[in-house]
Amino acid sequence: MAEALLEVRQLSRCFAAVDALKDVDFSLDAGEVHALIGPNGAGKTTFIHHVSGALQPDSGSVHFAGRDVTRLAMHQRVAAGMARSYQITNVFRGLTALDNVALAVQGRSDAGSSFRFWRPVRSERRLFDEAQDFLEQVGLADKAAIVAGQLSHGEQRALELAMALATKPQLLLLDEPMAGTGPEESARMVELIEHLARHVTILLVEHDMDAVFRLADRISVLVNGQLICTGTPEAVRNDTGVRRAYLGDHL
Amino acid sequence: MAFYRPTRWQRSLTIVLLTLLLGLPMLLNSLEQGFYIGFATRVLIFSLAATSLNLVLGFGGMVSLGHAAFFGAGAYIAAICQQAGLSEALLALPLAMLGAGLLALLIGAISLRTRGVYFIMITLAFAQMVYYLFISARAWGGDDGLPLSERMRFAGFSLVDDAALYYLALGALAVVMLLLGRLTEARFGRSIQAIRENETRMEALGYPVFTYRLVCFALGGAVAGLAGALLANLTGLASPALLQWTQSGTLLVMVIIGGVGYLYGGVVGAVVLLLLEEVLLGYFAHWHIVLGLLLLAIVLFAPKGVAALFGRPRG
Amino acid sequence: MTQLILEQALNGLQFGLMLFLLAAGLTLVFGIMDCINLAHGSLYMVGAYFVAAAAQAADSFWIGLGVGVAGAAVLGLLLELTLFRQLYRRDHLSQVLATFALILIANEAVRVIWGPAPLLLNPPEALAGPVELPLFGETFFYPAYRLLIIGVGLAVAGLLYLLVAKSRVGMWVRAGASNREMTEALGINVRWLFTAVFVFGAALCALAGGLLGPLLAVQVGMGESVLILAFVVIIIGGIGSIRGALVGSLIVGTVDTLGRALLPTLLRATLPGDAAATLGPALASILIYLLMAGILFFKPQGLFPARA
Amino acid sequence: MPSRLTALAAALLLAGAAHAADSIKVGFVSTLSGPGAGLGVDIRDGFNLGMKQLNGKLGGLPAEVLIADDQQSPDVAKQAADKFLKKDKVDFMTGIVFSNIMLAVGPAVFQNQTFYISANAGPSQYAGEQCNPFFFNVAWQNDNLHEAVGKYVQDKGFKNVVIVTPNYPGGKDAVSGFKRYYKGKVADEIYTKLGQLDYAAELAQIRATKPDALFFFLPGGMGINFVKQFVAAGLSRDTQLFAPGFSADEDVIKAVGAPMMGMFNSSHWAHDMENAENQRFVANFQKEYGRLPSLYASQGYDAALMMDAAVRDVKGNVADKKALQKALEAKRFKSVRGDFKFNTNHYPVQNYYLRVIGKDVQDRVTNKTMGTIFTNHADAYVASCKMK
Repeated sequence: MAEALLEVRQLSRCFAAVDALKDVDFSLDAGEVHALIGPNGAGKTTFIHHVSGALQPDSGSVHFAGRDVTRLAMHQRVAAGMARSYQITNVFRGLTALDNVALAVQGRSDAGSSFRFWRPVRSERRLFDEAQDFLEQVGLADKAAIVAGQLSHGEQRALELAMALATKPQLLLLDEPMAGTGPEESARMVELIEHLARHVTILLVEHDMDAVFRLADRISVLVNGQLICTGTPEAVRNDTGVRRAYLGDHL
Repeated sequence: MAFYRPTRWQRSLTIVLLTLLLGLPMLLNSLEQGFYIGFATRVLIFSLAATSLNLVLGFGGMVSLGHAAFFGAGAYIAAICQQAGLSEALLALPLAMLGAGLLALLIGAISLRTRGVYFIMITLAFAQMVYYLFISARAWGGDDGLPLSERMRFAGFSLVDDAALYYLALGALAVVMLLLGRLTEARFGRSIQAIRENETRMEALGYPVFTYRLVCFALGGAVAGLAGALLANLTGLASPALLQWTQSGTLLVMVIIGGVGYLYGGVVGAVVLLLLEEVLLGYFAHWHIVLGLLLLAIVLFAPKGVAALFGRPRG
Repeated sequence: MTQLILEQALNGLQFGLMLFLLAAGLTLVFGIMDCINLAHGSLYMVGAYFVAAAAQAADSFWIGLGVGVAGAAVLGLLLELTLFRQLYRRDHLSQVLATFALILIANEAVRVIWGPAPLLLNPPEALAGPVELPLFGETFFYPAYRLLIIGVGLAVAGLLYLLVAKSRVGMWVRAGASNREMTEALGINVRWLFTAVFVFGAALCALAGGLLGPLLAVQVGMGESVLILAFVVIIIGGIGSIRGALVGSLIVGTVDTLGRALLPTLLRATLPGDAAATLGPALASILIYLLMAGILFFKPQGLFPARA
Repeated sequence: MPSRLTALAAALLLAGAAHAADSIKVGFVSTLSGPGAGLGVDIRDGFNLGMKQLNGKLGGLPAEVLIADDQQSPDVAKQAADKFLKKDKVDFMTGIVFSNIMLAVGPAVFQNQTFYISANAGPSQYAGEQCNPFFFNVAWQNDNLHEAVGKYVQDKGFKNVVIVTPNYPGGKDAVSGFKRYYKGKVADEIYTKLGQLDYAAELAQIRATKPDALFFFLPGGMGINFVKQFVAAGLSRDTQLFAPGFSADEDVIKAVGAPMMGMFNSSHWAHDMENAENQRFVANFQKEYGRLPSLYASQGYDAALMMDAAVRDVKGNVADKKALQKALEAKRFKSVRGDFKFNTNHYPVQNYYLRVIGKDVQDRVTNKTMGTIFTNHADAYVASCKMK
């Protein structure tokens, strides 16, 4: 089986006597779209926080591209090739869409250090051209000059995706990209993720079952901080344990 | 928030002002008012100090209530250099900047681990610690501060004449404003402004947020050290009063009056405050009451400050 | 030697308890309203001036103290209703500027009303002398007035502890400190809770000002230096927690006093002459800041953080 | 907006340009707030009483006194002095209380060739190698009063003395002065912070060393608090208090009262001195301000008389610095403390008396002159002053 890009071993974390995550083992192969589903409060976002470095585990470890990144800060993991989007849209509302993505490009280690004090950024054409490409990839090419705060909710989700892509990640952590989007906006988002999946590995946390079953190569189910099963979409759909703990009897 | 962009006519206004200021000493001497050259130098120096705080507070988003520690440290380092026989400003000023910058690096490294109200109070407490350090060393003059026996020389030219020190201060302010103007529009400037707006998002884009803030804090400290060294030459005394937290409060007031996050916020704030003080002191001994009421009015009714009229943020 | 240690320990306790009177009000205003109040020192100063003026007018320390504390409470009420209600919603920068402006106004107003020279405030006649206690064979002298201060400090600490830990109002105060939004959601009239806390803080400041007046001097600007110590106390103790304020103030009080008293003699015994002379006072004065930095390194939220 | 600012500044300057040629301007910078305020206020009142008696004229010319409060900070004092020297172009300056402030302001005054008539601060530096033709002291050299107390404590045979003084130039002069004449054992030298008000820690230390005598030099509010706390701590029972005149004068007595009874101190002036000039001064001062004058007030008064005599001597031509210096050195005025003359370093050579605090005929707690410790006593630094 392809060498695992991301491996989480025995990850545990409790918040004041509440076991948010308990001995979670999880692995993600390069090129795969691996979905993580589970009822509200199962610990999905907490899990992503631990993978992205926003939170530190009580025990267990996180390995990325063969390296133990457990103790690395978030910005170091991003530099190592791991990018994330947020459950609640988190963009620079006062900046134009182009500036938002330009910041992401500027932050990349291969795009030169940002400790530059003399040359105005406006004169760095290459930076803005690259940012424009990423906007095109997410279908926001014509919205470059619009202030992010005035974009629609769906467009802001797409912008956040563009910013994550602009860091040229190997692994993309998507935290409920479809949250709060209307039917045709989520359809466009699914197409987008399908297109992205061709050249980046994706860990997808999502409630929208149609999107999950359409996009995911593999699915893991998290309930009360514990991973109860991992497998192909079909296997998970028929697994009795999942059915009882998560989907109830009607599925 | 948007990235700070100076308005079109701001550049031409600066050039006009600069030429006016170049002629000021001659004008003052012709009017036989030599005293006001020293006053003008004081305004230039406080503009420099307030601008250094504006870099930390306005662009870096860090509410530091201990900035006077670096301002005073610069003054003391200049006085100590002079006491040790080094009275060449070309060496002493960079030394003061280096010393104050390192002090800022040290205090920043600890303080920047905290956020919000804790950060405000810790910078306040550390500045008070620096105050006690300087006044308890008898070699540095204890409570009375450290006098400079005479003013330094700059590249051989004696600064004893007020106009000479005035031009040195004007030159220093002009250079710093030029560099700050470039910095805010360069990559570093955009990064710290973005960090000020949304720290977690920048961390998620791979920016080592702590390091950026620390560099910004240290740069602000270094420029404040330069202003302190110049002030020590003007007054001939590195006085402990410079290190007191009420001095940090005054610098903060200047930046807020002038306009937080505007390139000329520090300069305008210093000019307005010091001119107001000079004019009002003549007529109203308890002018601090007027200043206090003015500040309250600004907080309650005009939070954006005076300089908002100059560089409206673009977009 | 034991007498020296005992006397310095009592001095530390007295200084700590006075700091507690200041820190208690400050930490509640901070914890509940998340409002940084630089003018807390000015309340302490104005309170001391009220007490001194009233004591001179009524020619009695006790009446002066009562009138002074009441006056400061009224002033606190006025300030809270007019200015601080606007400030609670504002960002910390505006709070810093507005309260700094208050300091400027307070210092000048006091200079206008009572003049630049310090006011005279004598302790009550009965307590002017020392108290003699037989101890370890010799008689132990300790100023009676300072014992009074320790007594009042302990009484207020006890009262505050009961109020905050046991009473219903105290429960609201603690709830407000840990989560203000939730407290409002639970239908507690938070507006009046804020006012009550602010006024109570102002009264405590005046009490501290009045009690310390005879030991220090009732003069312009007396609030600024003690304000820093109050800040250090609530940083150490943890913002919003009365227990933190009490423990923090006792730590700062004893460490500062014992440091200032014993360190120079300690250093003189170990280091050569002049090094001890310069190092002693320097180390003593920055001792509490080193202590603060140390505590924060291990517990960034202070010893007893109200906000979990 | 900024263009209007520079216009405003220019207009302001023109207003200040006119400068009356034929009047005398005196720059009076003193400590009028903080713990040392009592001293500054007394010097100012004494000086103003002198001006009132000279009905506002110095040497026949109309005089203008500009007053500024230095808030006991060298920084503020320098700024005020700078403004008096450069903007108002004053002819004389006086009033500074503390030696650290005097040393900070001195250089600018001497460089500007303006005469400084010190009504209080007498730092050893300006008596010794840094003596300056433009500096005159009409009060004393800091060490003198301490020397007098040192001599008295030595004569009375005290063996184990503790010295308490603030950590500033005046304080260091006090210790060197006291030890110049007191040869016994000094149990401890305690340096407190200038402006410190709570002496609990120091008093506990003093109690541990059990001295038989305690010499303290703490001017103004500092002295008031120290004595009150010293008595409240019950130390006054077995330790005799000594102090120079300026820690045991009217300002401290008024605040502390009865506990000061029996305290010995030294001074070059006392309000019960018989000479006519002093009787008139004490009577007028009480009539004007309703309180007994302190020695600071007497020095402020003398400073005014001295300026008047010198200006009259040079017939108003204060521009001739050499002549004015000669006139000042000639000291053609009668001081309230009886006669004294200036030494080559412009410091006074005068008598120092012993005083004790007791009740006077009107049952007021005040100083009573007991005897003379030194006659025509010069300071110890004049040898190293090379002023011609």
